[in-house]
Amino acid sequence: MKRYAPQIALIAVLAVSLGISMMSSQLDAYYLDIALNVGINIILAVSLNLVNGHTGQFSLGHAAFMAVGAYGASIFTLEAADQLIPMLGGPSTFATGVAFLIALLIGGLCAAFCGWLVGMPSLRLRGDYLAIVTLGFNEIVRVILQNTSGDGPFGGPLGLKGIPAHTSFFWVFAIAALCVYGVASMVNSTYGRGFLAVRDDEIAAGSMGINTTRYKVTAFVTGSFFAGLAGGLYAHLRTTISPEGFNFLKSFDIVVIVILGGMGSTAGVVLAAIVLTVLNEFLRDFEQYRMIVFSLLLIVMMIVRPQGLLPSLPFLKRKKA
Amino acid sequence: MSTGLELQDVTIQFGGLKAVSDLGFHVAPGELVGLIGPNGAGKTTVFNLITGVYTPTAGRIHFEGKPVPGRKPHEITRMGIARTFQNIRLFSSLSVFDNVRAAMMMHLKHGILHSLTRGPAFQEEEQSMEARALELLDIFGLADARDQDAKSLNYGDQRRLEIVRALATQPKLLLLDEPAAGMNPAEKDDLMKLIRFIKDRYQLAVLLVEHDMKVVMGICERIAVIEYGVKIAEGTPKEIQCHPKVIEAYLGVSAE
Amino acid sequence: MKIRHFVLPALAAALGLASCKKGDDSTINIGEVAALTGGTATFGQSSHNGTQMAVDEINAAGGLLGKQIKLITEDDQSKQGEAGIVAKKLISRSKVSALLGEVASGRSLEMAPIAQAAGVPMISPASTNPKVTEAGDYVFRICFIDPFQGTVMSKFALSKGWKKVAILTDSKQDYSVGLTEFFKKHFTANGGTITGEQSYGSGDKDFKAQLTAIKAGAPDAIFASGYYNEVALIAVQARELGITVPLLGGDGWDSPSLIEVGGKAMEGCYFSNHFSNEDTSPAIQEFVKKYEAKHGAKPDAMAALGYDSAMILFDAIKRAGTVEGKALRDAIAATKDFPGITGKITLDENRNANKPAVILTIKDGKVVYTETIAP
Amino acid sequence: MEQFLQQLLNGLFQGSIYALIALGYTMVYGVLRFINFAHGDVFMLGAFTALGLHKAFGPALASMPWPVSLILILLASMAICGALGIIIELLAYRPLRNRPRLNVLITAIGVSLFIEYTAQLFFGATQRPFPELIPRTPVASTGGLTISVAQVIVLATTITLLIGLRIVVMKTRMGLAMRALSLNPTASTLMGVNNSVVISFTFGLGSALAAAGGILYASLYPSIEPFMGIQPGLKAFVAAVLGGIGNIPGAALGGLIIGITETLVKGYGQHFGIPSGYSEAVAFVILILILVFKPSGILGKTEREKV
Repeated sequence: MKRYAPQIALIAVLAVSLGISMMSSQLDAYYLDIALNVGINIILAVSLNLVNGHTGQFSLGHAAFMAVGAYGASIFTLEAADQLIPMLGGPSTFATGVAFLIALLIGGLCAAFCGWLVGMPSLRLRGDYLAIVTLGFNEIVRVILQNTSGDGPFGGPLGLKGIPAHTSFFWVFAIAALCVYGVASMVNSTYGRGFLAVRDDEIAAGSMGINTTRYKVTAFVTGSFFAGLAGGLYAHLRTTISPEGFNFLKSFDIVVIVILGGMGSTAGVVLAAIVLTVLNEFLRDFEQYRMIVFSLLLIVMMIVRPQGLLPSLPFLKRKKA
Repeated sequence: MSTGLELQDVTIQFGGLKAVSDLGFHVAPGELVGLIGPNGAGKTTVFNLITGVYTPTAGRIHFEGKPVPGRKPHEITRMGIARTFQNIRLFSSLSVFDNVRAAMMMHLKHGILHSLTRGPAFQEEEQSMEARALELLDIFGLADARDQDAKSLNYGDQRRLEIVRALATQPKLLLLDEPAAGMNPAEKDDLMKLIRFIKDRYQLAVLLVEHDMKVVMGICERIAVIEYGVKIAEGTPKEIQCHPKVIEAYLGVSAE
Repeated sequence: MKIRHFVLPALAAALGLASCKKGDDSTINIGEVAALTGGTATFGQSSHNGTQMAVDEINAAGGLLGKQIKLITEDDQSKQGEAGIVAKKLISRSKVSALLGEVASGRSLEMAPIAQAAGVPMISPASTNPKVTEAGDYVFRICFIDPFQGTVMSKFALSKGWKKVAILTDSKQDYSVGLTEFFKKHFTANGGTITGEQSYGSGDKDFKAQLTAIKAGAPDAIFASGYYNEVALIAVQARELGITVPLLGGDGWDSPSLIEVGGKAMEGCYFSNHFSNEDTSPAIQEFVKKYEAKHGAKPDAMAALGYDSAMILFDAIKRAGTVEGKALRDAIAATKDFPGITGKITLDENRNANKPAVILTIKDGKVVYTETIAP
Repeated sequence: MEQFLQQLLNGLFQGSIYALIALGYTMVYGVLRFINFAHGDVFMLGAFTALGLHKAFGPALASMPWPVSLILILLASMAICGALGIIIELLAYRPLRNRPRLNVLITAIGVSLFIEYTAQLFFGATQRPFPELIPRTPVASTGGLTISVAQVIVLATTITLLIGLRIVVMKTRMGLAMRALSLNPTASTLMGVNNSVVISFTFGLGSALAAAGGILYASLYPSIEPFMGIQPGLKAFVAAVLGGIGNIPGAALGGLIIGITETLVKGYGQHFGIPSGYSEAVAFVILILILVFKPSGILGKTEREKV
């Protein structure tokens, strides 16, 4: 049984999420909102960690892929879901669920495609150049979205509004669980050692028969796909999205979670996503100090503990993942 | 001579400087050949040319009759050429065991999707990979260190792990770049035995770059000598030791 | 791969099950969402000052329905996505009876569906985008809307005999894009010509390229529909390029920094606004005096609108005799001829305010009232 | 035609500002091989320092002719920001010598965010007017073309600093040490170069250049705020990469190309279906193209990793 523990855990989380989701109307809307934010940030951070942490490529443009996913999913929901739902047997929980899943997947696939498009040429660049290129891509996406027509499908600078609030506890945590499961399974397998090998020494990895380009692109595309899903969830949670919400400062927020959690540590990054999201919410009144403290933490940590703050907690000490 | 490794008139130029010029030699299957020369003679550059890190400016490199230049390093490894690095390039944050596992990756039948579904076939393959990795580590006496970080090993063990990692790719030709550097005399003796042992056991051809003449003369069947990127001599250890050009250029200068 | 990966999210979720605390019955809780920090903090702070002043006045006069008003303000940091979260927080944690805010349309649009779904009336003091109140019948605003403001400036330009106008839009701001759209519609339909249309993004500093292109069209005026930050720099650079025609704009110009940065370049330019602190009517002068005593500066339009939004809400609570959502909503919707600082306010069937705009100009380094244009 | 000439002039002046910022960027990269993300933020601090000095010594400065007060403020701010740069290097980057590049990059991002948000805490998020250190009056207005005094000063300063920097790097002992360090840090130590001193000097000089850029920028566009350094900083970085990072004339060339391209997109883009709002993205599109087709930049040399 032990060898199937990951799958069992995955199914358990899916079941629990579904359970909590069904009673979510009794939950406090604000706390539920925070929980959903936590879940979305877990997806963003764990997927970025695959690129920045496990594979050692430094992307500063994760919010761009989130934006592509958010717009892709929202446009599908707003433009096509009404035609689709009758085909699925009329408005029912099942039909809207399926339509939402399709919307999310479309968002994720659009983001993955963009990831491939950006990744193919730029992943042969060294880490610091890649950082700037992805940051630039982030800006390009924002500028393009902002310059669309306000009456068109992208909604111009005001963005999209009136997106149905389909995002529920189940969807967020089912996808978060799949993301954590997927990334962890991938990285921990023999095949997945390749990601870590590429990070540690690209030249040596190539000489060991590892197709470094393919690994980097795989990480980038997978990371973008999950960022796209997170974007779709975000859009259907907030019900309004706008280009400015996906600027590179948003990308920095995700990078901060990954670095403080420990690049390459899935457990650390999940924990950091939870702690930082909840902290942000309860320390609202200290917003002005938040980024000062985080940036100082980044600097001090790179000197003292580049492997991240959280992996040092005893209960997280485990074999390298 | 369509088998083994074959270099013909290989030249590479960096800017105006010819690091290697008109170099030609071959390594037959199962043969143990040494490549020696003074510091900066271009030995590591030759390795980099063979493994696709550099592309030659001119000349031909063939392995088993197929051209090598133009292929990416990982494709060349797939052809059956593996190497170690002079300035050790282990995957430093991975464990000893995972360093070996990473090198076995190209022989996996299962890919990314299987690692997600984690079905029985995947589990089986993971286990057989583990077994093979352990076997290799055992041969080199590294099995006990399997869970240590690679960077925590001592120098000699790091060199040995480099060899294990290269072997894990199941090569037909193994390129060793100064494997004895930093080892004490006893370790060097062990290393010589090991190289002979793996050569026989895995039916390897070996191309060895090494500064330690005792090691080179002790195990190589044939030796090529280069200086300033040009081959100045080739022959059996005996012939090389007496070769006047070699004595002048190399042994004479750095007689220890 | 360990189970604990999944336990943690579940724990976080369990937070959601924490018991809800009951609202304090001795006060009426009113929620306010404002940008107190971040890029648009000047607007948020002004409107908050106005709102707070209204609350203090009502409480000093004995409160409403025998209770004191408690204003709970949440800062959305001028950031997208935050307004929605804090609106949820105010509704579900602080149990507010009504929401005031936001100034920016984009952020009001985040709050609106949440207020609507919870059945909590919401009044935006200054969101001028038409779409804001389309979110539902619980969403109101007490300011005029972009179509009106764009039209006002077009009417004004035509009345001045300016038949050829160039347009410079901030393509990053829906507000600016909206004003441009309605200005253009009215202006061209009434015999005006647009000599050139250029855009930029907020945060840009160099507008010489756009202005050079505009200059070639030799317009009578330039409609710069963006915010004061960029408009001030646009004016400076236009004068450097030898463009002397006036700039026209909307209420986004309303900030002392327009003249601080723009200086002489702003002289003779015009913008529409919700109110003028120069207005001689006694009600306005009293408000200006009180505000100045408290904050040491003359109130701007955002402060006046913040004040009015709270006062209209209080008036509705008084008339409804309750803070129950539906009744309160109906009372707000019935607001008619309310004597606000920013004019007589009547809410129409689309829950928008019907009220005049004032045209202000810059003269000798001061903002001066010129005229009022009725709807 | 006249309009086109004016646009070229606009682009030239815009580009010279980018070039000015790119000089410091490229010098630090050339010597230390890392992207000093915080360069744009020192640029911002330069502007705020000048504002502070102007406020503190307003009456005294007002009594001098403007070129004197400009030079005084410029030099004082450059000295202050140069010192700041040395301190930043000492505290944040020095402990990271010989660590992976990624760690240094992350630290640079951290330093950048730290400066931005600390400045926001002290100065507030809203724009502040910048004093008219250089008269904004047109200097020439012939044939419909206009050039302002400020623009001339910016161009002159950029050229002066470009030549000055070139002299420092090519003709002085410190420059020789900088070049030695950039080629091989270990070897340079062996040759008697004190690497720490050279690195401090490089950072100080780079920060002083950034400060000068900030002040001139603020003189052209007289409203400043804590995040004003991000966009020009990024564009200057792109300019440095375009010209060949580490190459001083390349940075100047890159700056001009970007400035002119941006201006032309703003001025004429809409005739080709590109709204001027897209000009923000121009620099990044150029960056992606250059990195895909010629990563070494126009004047740069290709580098090989040692295996």
